[in-house]
Amino acid sequence: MAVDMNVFRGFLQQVRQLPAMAQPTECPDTERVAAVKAVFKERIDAGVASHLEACVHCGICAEACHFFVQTGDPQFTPIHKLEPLRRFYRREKGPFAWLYRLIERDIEETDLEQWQRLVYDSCTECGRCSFACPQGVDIAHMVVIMRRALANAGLIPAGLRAVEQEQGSQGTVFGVGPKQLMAAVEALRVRGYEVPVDKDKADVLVLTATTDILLFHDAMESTVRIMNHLGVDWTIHTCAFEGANFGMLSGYEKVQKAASERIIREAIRCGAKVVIIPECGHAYPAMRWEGANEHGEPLPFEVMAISEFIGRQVMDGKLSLKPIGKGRRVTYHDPCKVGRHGGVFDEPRAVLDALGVERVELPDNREMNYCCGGGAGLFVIDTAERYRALAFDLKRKQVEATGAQSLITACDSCRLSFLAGTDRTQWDRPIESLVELVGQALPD
Amino acid sequence: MRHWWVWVWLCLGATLFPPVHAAGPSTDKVLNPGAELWNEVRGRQAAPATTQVQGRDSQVLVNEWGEHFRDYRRQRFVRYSGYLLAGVVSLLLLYHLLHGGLEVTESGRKVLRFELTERIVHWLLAGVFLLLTVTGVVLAFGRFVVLPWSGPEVFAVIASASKEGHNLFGPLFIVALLWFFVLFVGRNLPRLVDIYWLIRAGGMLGGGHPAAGFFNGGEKIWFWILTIGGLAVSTSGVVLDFPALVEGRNPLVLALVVHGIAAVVLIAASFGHMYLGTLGVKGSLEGMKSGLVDEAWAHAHHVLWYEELNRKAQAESSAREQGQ
Amino acid sequence: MARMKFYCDAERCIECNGCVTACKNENEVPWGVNRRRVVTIKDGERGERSLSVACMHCSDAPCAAVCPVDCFYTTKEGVVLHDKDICIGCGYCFYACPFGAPQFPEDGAFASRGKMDKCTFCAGGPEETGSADEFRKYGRNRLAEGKLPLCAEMCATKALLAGDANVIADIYRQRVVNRAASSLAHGVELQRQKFRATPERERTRTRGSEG
Amino acid sequence: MTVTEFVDGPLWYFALAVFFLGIAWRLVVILANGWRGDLSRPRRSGLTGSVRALFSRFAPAPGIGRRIGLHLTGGYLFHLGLFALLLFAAPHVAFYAERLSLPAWQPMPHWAFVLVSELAFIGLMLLWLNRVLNPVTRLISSTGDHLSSILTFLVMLSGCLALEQAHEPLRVLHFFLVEVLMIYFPFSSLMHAFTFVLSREALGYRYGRRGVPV
Repeated sequence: MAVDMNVFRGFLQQVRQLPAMAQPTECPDTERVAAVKAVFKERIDAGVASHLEACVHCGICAEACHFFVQTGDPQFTPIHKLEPLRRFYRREKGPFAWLYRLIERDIEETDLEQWQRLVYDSCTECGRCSFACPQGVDIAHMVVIMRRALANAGLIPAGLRAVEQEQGSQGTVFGVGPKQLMAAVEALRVRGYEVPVDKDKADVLVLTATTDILLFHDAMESTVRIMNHLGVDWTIHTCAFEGANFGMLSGYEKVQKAASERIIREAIRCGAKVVIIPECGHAYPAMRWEGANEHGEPLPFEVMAISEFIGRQVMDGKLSLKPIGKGRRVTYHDPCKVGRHGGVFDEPRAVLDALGVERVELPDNREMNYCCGGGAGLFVIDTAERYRALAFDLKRKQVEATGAQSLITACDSCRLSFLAGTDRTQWDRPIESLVELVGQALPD
Repeated sequence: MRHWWVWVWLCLGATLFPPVHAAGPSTDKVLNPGAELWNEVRGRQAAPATTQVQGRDSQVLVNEWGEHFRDYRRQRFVRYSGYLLAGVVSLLLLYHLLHGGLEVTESGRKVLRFELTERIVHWLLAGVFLLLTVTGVVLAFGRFVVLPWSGPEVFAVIASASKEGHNLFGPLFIVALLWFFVLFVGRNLPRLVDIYWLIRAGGMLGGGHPAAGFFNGGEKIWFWILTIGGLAVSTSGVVLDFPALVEGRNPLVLALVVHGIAAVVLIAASFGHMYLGTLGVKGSLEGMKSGLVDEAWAHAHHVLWYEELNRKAQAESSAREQGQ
Repeated sequence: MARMKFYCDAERCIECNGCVTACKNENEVPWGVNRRRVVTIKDGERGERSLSVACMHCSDAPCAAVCPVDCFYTTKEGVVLHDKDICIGCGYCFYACPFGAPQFPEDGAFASRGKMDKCTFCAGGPEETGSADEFRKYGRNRLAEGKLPLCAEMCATKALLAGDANVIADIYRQRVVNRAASSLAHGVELQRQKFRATPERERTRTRGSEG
Repeated sequence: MTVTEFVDGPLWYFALAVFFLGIAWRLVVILANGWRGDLSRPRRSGLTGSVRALFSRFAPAPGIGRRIGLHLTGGYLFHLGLFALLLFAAPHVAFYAERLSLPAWQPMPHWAFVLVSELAFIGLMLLWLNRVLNPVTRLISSTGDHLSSILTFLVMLSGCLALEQAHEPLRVLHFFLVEVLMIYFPFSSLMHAFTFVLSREALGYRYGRRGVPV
């Protein structure tokens, strides 16, 4: 087991301290509703409008949501989390706005507080509901809009706000800056690995994540070893190494744009053809799908998740791995942000097959996989702890049903949630990272 | 056994129908050739008649059951079922005025009594039952109750709609009834404790609530009335809805009699059920609406079920503790 | 006022079905419906008799008693008629009628029978007398034209009689008397043989009771 | 002017106008919001995804089916029944031919008509009961949703009661309720009959580009 549980518990303690570190927001109470509406107005396009129009309130989305499945509490019905957006649409943008202004209540201050809990604490933007909706209503897409609106109104929950503010003001997450990165790099160099940092020109720009530097050292080590083994021209950049984007998670666009712009600028400067995202779930869609839109023009490089990158190498026959997993029965948890939101399903499975493990699928897998419960920033929202536990219990049951000996994933966020869950329930199955396993299986 | 249904008819209708044709063959001194002919016509010698006209019972010259049917419908069915329904309603009213509804002090804690599917099927059955009752009552009693003040034209529209609605909704009742039966039969099998409950008349005798499981004796009786009565109305209803299934008109008449009697019994019993479910026992309706009942309610009315529930909850929590 | 009745004399009916045809033609009754039919008992045996039956226009009509919508009414001529605009096609009248007079155009699933149709004594219905609606729904109103039902008018043997009950009764009484005279002349035994092939046991008992 | 004349004449044309103009207006306003472009590099074709989503959503998502048996049964019975009745019930076919001057086509036989109505009824009742009894749908349903259910139920009920076509008032009642439904249609969630296509397209396009089978 690569992770020192004591360090992990310390990290958990640190996360619990986060709300105290949050700064007050600038948005005055009286302007919150207007701030929310401004974002709604900007973000509602024909797609969102048709989603809102097509919903028949059938309630099937609830049956897809891990929080509802575990509690049966109707508050967690995904479409219910969009009530303010729907109300705004009907009153101010819909085809019968004149009618609904007469019969429907406007959004009020108190509504926003209630929905803050619903879209932050009890939604991981996992998108399983979007995939269950018979009308094709993309609820997750609209939760993102809800979060943007609430963020614009200064209503990000304290824990998440603290991290977002840190990234916005200092450019660091959990206090991890260039200095901490270099310390980690030095540690690797001491162990004999060559780590190219701040190269002027490189084909591949590799990002890393705070969690890898703080907790999952093996993941970083494996990444370095894999890159060196493949012999690619790669680099890590001290100015643009952080894949995590708490601007996107919190919904605060200014910080999101700044965080992704920093990487894009650096990647363009060093002429990278590929930017590799570490095992950090949301970092993938933040760069892969939203990066270009924040940047304002198509990106001149390819964006790949590390699991996707390794998978491609394996599938193309460029990377052969030692079958270290013979006789082991494992199951793979598709991180929502990489799988359901990213389309990376086959690559990690190809890697696992190359490792020679007996791969069993979870009862719900691939695009219908259940979320870990800690995604979309829930891990740093203290009030969401209860919900994370619920989601873990569901996942645990599903893993036990497969009879797998360990649970493998390719997302730090999932890994953190699972570790917190195993720690709480004293579960005996290890949580493993795909990239770490590959690191162990590299030919000598 | 060509005329098996006559026996069924006789058994079922014995109390309702006095023997009519006691008169034997003519004892007149001089035989009237015409009388001989009409005896023949009435089928007393069971000689088959023929006709070139194709149709239901076209070959039957005189329909012997006709007068019985008229007598049953006008003199007995309408009158006695009217008495029965009015009697049940006034009894319930009297009981409520004298006794009032049962109420227990709420504890505020809720337990799940009926699953969503169970509630949906219950209300599906109840809804269809209500539609059938309203339309059926219009057909049976409308001429005497509605027609006098609505006038024949308006009533004809109501009655025609009722007839079509009744015929269409009937099969839905069968579907709902079967589904309901499958869901609830397990909890409605008679047990010893139910007999005790019935002897104590559900607590009206001897003071205090007698113990009951998930369903008490009374509820189980209602369930079986519903099942057996439902079966009777359903089978007879199918015959009436699909007349091509039987030959001649007598099976249809028989079905109509069975249908009417069973339906009236069901409706009368359902009045009791509706009273107890709403005014009679406070908190019951909530159990069928939200599925949740108050713990105090569960303890007061279904103590054995409540204890079992607690035992299960305890076993589960201890298992969870052991698992951790 | 006259009270209208049919009488079918079984001694005269020759099962020609002329009445049935006449009725269908005159009233243009719908397919599958026969307001009148001829029933033969002991077809091809000794004692064969035929009777033409339709609505007998009962004085105390069972159909009217059981009808759930009360669509029957009796005219001042004693003709039992019904209102098709009110009829719901339930079939109760057919169950109660001693003669099987009420007919339905259909016998389909979900008890779809259509409106009941029966002999009107060629007296139309509640619609305006002589109107096209009346003809479409109920057939010809011959009574209003001062004519009797066509079935009886067409009867070749004058077996089927229609008209004022008193007149018909008189005619029939006359016939019975005439026949009695003729049977006395030919002997009762012969006559009985013709009516009924009585089993030996039955015959003995009947004879015994005759004294 | 009698009620019958009013329902058959002016109200019918008014309902027809509101129905078509309302639908057109609503769709136009939805589309007038424009589509936000996406500059990211697609993994697969978004178009394929949107075509796929249009059809794939007729079946429950994998793993969801076992949790929504009631929705599925009710939904399919009701919708299939409704379309069969709308298009192939003999009185409706005759109506289209007479009032809308469409060429008449082969209607379904009476027994099938009745059978389909029964199934559609069970479906609608199941859906409606679920809406009222399921805590989830009870929370998220608006007055409009209940109104839609009730109106649809009344239209179907009056249609069944008028099945015999023997009593003009019943036909007029059915006709009147249909007109009310037609007038209500563009303002209500019944519009999902059209908007579901747009919604599925949007979702299918978004995820199709990402290479996720929707």
